[in-house]
Amino acid sequence: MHEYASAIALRYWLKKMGYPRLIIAGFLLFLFIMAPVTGSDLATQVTNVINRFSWNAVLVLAMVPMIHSGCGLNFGIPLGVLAGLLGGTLAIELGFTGPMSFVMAIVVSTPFAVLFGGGYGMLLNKIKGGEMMVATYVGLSSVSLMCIMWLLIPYRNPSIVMAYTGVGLRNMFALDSFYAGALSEFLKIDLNPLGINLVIPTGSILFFALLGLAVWAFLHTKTGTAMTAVGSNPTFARASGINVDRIRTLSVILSTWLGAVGVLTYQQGFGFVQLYTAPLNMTMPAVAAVLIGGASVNKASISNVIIGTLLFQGLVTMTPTVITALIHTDVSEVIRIIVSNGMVVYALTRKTEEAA
Amino acid sequence: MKLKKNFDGLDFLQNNLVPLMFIIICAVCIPLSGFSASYLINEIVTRMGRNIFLILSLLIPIMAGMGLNFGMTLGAMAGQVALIFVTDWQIWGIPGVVLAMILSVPVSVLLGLLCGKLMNMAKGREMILGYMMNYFVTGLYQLVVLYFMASIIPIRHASIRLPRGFGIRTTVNLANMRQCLDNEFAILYKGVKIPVLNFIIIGVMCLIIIWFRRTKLGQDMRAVGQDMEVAQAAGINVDRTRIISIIISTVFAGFGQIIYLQNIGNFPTYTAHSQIGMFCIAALLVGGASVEKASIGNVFLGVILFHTMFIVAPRAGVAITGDAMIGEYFRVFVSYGVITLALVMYEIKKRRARSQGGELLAQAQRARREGGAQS
Amino acid sequence: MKGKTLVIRLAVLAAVIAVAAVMMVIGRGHTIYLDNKTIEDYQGQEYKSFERVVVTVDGEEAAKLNKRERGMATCMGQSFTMTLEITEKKGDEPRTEVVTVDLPYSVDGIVINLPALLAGLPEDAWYSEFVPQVQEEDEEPLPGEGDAFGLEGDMGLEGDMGLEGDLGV
Amino acid sequence: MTNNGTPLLRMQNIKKDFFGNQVLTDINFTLEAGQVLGLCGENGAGKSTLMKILFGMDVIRETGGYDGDVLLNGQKTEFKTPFDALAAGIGMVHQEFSLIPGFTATENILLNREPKKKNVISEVFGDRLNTLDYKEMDRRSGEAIRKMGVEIDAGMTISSMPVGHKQFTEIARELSKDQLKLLILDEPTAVLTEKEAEALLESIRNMAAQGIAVIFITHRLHEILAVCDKVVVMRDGYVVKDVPAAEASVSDITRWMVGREVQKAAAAPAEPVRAENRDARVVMSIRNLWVDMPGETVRDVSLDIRDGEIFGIGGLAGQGKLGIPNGIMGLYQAGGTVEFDGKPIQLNSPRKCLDASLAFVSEDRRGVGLLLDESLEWNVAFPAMQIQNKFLKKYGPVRWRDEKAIHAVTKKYIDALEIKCTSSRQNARELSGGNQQKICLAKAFALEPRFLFVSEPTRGIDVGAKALVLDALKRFNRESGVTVVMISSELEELRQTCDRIAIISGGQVAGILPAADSSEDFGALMVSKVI
Repeated sequence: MHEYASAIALRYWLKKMGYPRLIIAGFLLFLFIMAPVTGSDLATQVTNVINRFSWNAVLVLAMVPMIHSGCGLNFGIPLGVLAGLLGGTLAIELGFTGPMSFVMAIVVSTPFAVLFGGGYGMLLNKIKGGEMMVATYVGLSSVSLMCIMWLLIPYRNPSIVMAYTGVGLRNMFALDSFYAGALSEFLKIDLNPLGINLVIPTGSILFFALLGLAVWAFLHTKTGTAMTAVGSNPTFARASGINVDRIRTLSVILSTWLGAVGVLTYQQGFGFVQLYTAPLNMTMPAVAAVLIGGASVNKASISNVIIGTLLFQGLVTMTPTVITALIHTDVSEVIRIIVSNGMVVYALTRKTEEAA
Repeated sequence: MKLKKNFDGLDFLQNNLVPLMFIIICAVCIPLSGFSASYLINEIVTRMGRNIFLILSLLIPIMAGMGLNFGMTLGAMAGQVALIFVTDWQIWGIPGVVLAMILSVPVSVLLGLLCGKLMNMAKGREMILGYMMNYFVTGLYQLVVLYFMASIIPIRHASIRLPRGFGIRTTVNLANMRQCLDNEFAILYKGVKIPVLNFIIIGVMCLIIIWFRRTKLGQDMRAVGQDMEVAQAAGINVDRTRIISIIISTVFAGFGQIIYLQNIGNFPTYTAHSQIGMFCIAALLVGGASVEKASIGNVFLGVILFHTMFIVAPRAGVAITGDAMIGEYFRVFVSYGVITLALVMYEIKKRRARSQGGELLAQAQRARREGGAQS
Repeated sequence: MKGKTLVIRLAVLAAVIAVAAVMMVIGRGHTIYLDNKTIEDYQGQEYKSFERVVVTVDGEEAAKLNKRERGMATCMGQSFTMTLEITEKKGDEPRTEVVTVDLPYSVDGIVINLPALLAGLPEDAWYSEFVPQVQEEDEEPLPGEGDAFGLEGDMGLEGDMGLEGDLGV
Repeated sequence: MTNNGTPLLRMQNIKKDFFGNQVLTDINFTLEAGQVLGLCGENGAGKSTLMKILFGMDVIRETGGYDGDVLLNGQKTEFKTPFDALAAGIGMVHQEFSLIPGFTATENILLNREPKKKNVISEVFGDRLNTLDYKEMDRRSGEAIRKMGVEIDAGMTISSMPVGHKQFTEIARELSKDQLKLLILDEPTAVLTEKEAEALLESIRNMAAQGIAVIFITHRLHEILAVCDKVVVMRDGYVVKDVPAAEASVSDITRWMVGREVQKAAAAPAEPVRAENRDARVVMSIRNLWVDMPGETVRDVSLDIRDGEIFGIGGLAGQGKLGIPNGIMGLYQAGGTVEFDGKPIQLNSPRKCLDASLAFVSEDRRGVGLLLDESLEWNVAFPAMQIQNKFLKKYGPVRWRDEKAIHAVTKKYIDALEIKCTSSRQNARELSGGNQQKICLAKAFALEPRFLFVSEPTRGIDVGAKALVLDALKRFNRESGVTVVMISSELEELRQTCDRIAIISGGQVAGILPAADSSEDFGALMVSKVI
C-alpha cells in the first residue's frame, strides 16, 4: 500500500519534472561521474560551472517577471542587453573606472531600460497572445538598429573606439581597467593555495542572490501578487479590478532592467564587452536555462532560474571537456544547440489551458 | 460619399504601408547609389530567378492559416544535404540539379512531417514554433553533416571532407553546376542576362499554385485556414491538412534552395540556410503580403523591391554617411523591421477586428433602443 | 480502385527512381587529362608525342598541346567525344580526327595518353587514373550557431558570433 | 411518403442522465415524412440533449450513452458520430453558425462535399488533388437555394452577408444533401428580422411539401402555430404535451412549458416577501442599460433594487439576463446609467465598481471566476487584497502579502461553506464544479461587499451542492444585510430564493413579479418579447 502511494508520487513527480528535464539532469550527472574517469579535475569543473552560473544567472532571472505576467518567454531580452550595453559604454565614456564604473553602468542603464521596457511593454499590450514572435523580431530589429548607433554615437574614449578610424565602437573590448571582476573579485574564495583548484566568485553569487531575493520579495508584495494573477488568468485579474496593461508593462520594464543588469554582470565576469550582433546570442541560453529549470511558457520561479542555470551552464561547460575526452570529438556545440532549442520547442508544444 | 472615398484611401495606405515605404526607400537610394540601370536590372533579374521559387514555397502554409512558415529553413537544409551527396557523387549540371531535387524530397517530407506535427501541438503559436524549429533542426543538421557524414554516411571524396577525416568542409563547391539552370536558354539583352529556364520553372510553379488552389485539398486548406472548428465539423481532417501544407512547403523550399545555390555556385555548409527563411519572409511581406494573406503578385513585387533595396542600400549608405557598414546594417535593420511591423500590424488587426465588431453592435443597439423608445 | 491507385503510385515512384538513375548516368562528371607525351616503351615500341594537338570538345577549344604538355577537359556522361587537330611533326599539315572514348563510371579523373590512343593501342596503354594529391590543410574553424545575422554570403556580416566567444577560452 | 404507416422517425422511451442527473425521461414521439414538428420548452427542459442524441453528438457517448431507441423508417439506429447521422439523412442547423467567413455561399453550402473532377495528378497523389467542378458546384447550390425558396446570392462571401442570409446559407447546406430526410432547426429565427423569419417559415412549408420532415425548435410560439403540424412540449426532461398544432394556442403552450404540478408550485416560494423590504429604500437604480455581451445582449433595461433584498433575474438563455451583471461590473462594454447608493457608478471599469463595495460572482467560473492554477488561498483573498488592501502587512512603502491572514480567511470560508479540498493550498483546478463555485462565493464574501451580483450560481453543480450554495447566499443576505441580485436560468431556484424576480426577454425587462406568483405568469413573461 505504501509502495503503491510512493509509486504514484514518483509518477506525479516525473510528470511534473518532464522527461527532457530529467534526461538533461541525468546527462549532467553522468558528466560529473565521468569527469574524474576522463582525467579532468572535478574541482576545476565545479569552478567552471559556478563561474558560468554567476555570469549568466541574472540574465536568466530577467525571464521571470515577463513569464509571470503572461507575456511568455522574453525573446526580446536583447532590448535589455542593449540598455545594459549603453549603460556600460557610457559609464566608461564618462571616465569611470574600476568597480565604480560598474555601479555607474547600472545607474546609467536604468533610464534606458525603463524607456525601452516601457515602449516594448506598450507594444506587447497591443498584441496580447502574439507576444513571443513579435518579441523575437523586436529583439532582432533593435539590435540591428543599435548596430548603426554604435557607429554613429560620438564615443571618444580611445580604449573603446575603433583603433584606426577613431569613429564607432569596437566589436569587442576588454574591461580590465573598468569593471572586469567588479563583483567576482569581491570576497573571492580561492582554494588554490590549499591545492584544490576551486575558486568561488562570492561577490557575483551574492549579487545574484540579492537580485533573486528582490524579485522573490517583489512577487510577494501586493503588486507582485497582481502580476502573477495577470499571468495566470487576465480576465480574472480584470474582473478583480486590476489594470492588466499597467501590470504587464511594469513586468516588461522589470525584465528589461534585469536584462541590462544581467549583461553587465555577465561582462564583469567575462571581462569583455561584445557589441553589434552579440546581444542576440544572449537570448537562447537564457530562455533555454529557465525552461530546463522547470519553468513553462507561463509559470516560472526563482528556483527554476537557479536549477536551470546550473543545469544548462553545467552542460555547456562540461560537455567540451568530458565528452571530448570520451569520444575524441568535440560535439559540445551541437549538443548545446540541440538541447537549448529542443527545450524551447518542447515548451512551446506543451498544452497550456488558456492562451491569453 | 466623399467621406467614404477618403476612408478607402486611408485604408489603402494602411494595407499597403510596407510596399509604399519600400518604394520610397528605393526611390531615394537608387540615385544615391549611382548604379547604372543595366547593372541594377541585371542584378534584380538574376535575383528574381534564384529567389522567387523559394518565396513561392511560403504561400501554401499561409493559405492553410499557419502564418509565415519560418520552418521553411528545414526544406533548405534538406536541399543542402542532397547537394552534398550530389557533389560527392560528381553529378554535374542540370542532371545534378534534378537528382538533388529528387534526393531532397524524402528528407524534406520527413522534416515537414515533424514540423507539421509539432505545429499541430502548438496551434496559435505556429510561427514562433517554426522559428525555433530552425535552430533545433540546425543542430540535428550539424550533427549529421559535421559528425555523421564520412564517418557513418559514406562520403567518397576527400575534397569535401574536413581534413580531420569526417564531417563536411565549411564550404561546398558547386562549380560544376554553377548557374547551369540560369545559363540554359539564357537571353542576353542590352547587358541584362535573362535566365529563361529559371523563369520557366517559376512560371510552372505559379501555375501549380494557381491550380492547387482549385483542388479539393487547396479548398480544404483555405477552409482550415479560416476556421479550423467549422472545417472540422464539416468533416475535413484539419490536422492532416495542416501537416500536408507544411510538407508541401518544405519540399518546395528544398527545391528552391537548390535553385538558389546552383546560381551562387557554392555554399557555406553550416550557415547557408540560416537566414534564408528570414529574407524570403521579409521579401514576401515587402510585396504587400500579410500573415494571413499572400498572393503570387506579392511575391514578385516583394522580390523586386526587397532586392533593389538590398543592392543599393550599402552604396547609398556610403554616399550618405561615408561608412560602408552603416548601409549594410541599415538593410538588415530594414528587413527585420519590416517583419516586425508586419507581425505587429497582423496582431493589432486581429484584436481590432474583435473590438470593432463590439462597437458596431453597440451602435446598432443604441439605434434600436431609440427606435424602440419611439414606438 | 485501391489496387489501381497503388499500381499507379508504384509506377510513378519507379519512374522517379528511373529519372534519378538516368541523371546519375548522364550527369556523372569526369575530368579528362590529355597527355601529349611520348610513351617510351610499350611492348618494346615507342610512340612519339605529337608536335602539336588542338583538342576541341563540343565545338569549343579545350586545349592546345605542345610536346610533353597536359591538357584538361570536363565531360558529363559515360562517353567522351573530342575532335583532335594533330600536327605530327613540325611543318606537317594538321590532320583532323574524331575520337570517342568510353569512360568508366567510378573514376573521377582520367588521364589519356593521346599518342598511344591514336595509335590504336589497347586500353591499358593509354588509360590511367588521375589520383589527386590531398594537401594537408589547417583545421578549418567549425560553425557556430547562425544566430547572428548575415542575410546572404555577400553580406559580410556572417560572423560566427556563437557562444565560442563567451566560452572564455 | 409514409410507407405502410411506419413513421420516418420514432423516439421510443428515450432516457438520458448525466452522472446520475436525470435530464430525459421516457421521451416518446413520432414524426412522419413531410411533417413539421414544433419542439418547445424552457431552457434545461432537455430539448438540446434530445437533439444531441438524435444527431449522434460525441458528448452523449462520452457521458455514457442513452437508453431507449431511435427508429428511423422503422429501423433501430444509433449514430456514433454526427457524420453517421448526416449519412442517414438527418441534417441539423445549429444555433451558432458553422460557416467559413471568407468563402462564398456556394462554397459553404458544399463545404467538404464539393463535386470534383479527376486529373492526372490526383491519380498519383490521391483524390484530394481532384480539381473542384465549379460549374457543378454552382448548379448544386442553386438547386439547394431554390429548394429552400429564399433568394440569396450564391456568389457572395459570408463575411459580407447580413446575419439572416448566413442562416439561410446553413439551411441550404443541409438541403443540398441529397439524402436529407429530416432537418433539425435549432432556434433559426433568433437572429432573423421579422421579414426574414417570415421567409424562413415559408421555406419550411416548402421543404415539408417536398417530403422533408422538419423539427423546429423555437421560443417564438406564434411561429410554431404558423408552420407546424404538431407541437411537442418538454419540461424537466419529460414530454408533457404532444398535440396537433391546430389544437394549441400560444397561452396553452406557455402554460405547458412552465406549468408545475400543483403541489410543487405551492412548495416553491420558500418564504413570503419580507415586510421590511416592501418599502426599503432603493439601493441601486439602473436606467437604460445596454450591454454588448455576445449572445446575451442587453438592449434597454431599467431596474430598481431595494436595500437588503434578494432580487432575482430570470429569463430564457440568450435573452440578456447574464449581460446585466457583466455590463454593470465592467466586463463587457455597456452604456446607460447606474446609480448605487445615490452615487453614479462609472461603467466599463471593474475597479470603480469594486471600490463602491459591489461584488460579482461570474457565471463563467473557469474563465473569469478563478485562478485555476493558483491555490485556493489566492483565489479567495486576491480581490480583497487588491481592492481593499486586506491581508497585507506594511513595511514602510512595501505592502507584503500576509500569508497567515490569507490562510486564516480561506480556512474560515472552507469551513463555513463546507468546501471539500485537501488543503487551502490546493490548486483551484483540482476541485469539483460545486466546490469551485463555493470558492467563487468565498472570494466575493471576503470582499465584504454591500451589494452582490451572483450569476448562475448553480450552473453545472450537483443537487446537494446547489442547496448548500443557495443556503449560503441566503444566509449571507440575512446575516450581513447584503443586497443580493441573483441571475439564474432556473425559475424554480429563483422562486425559492428571491423576494422579487424580474424576467428579461429580448434584452428588456418583461416584468417584475413577487416570487409567489404562479409559474404561468412567469412563463408568459419569458416569451413575451423574445427577439
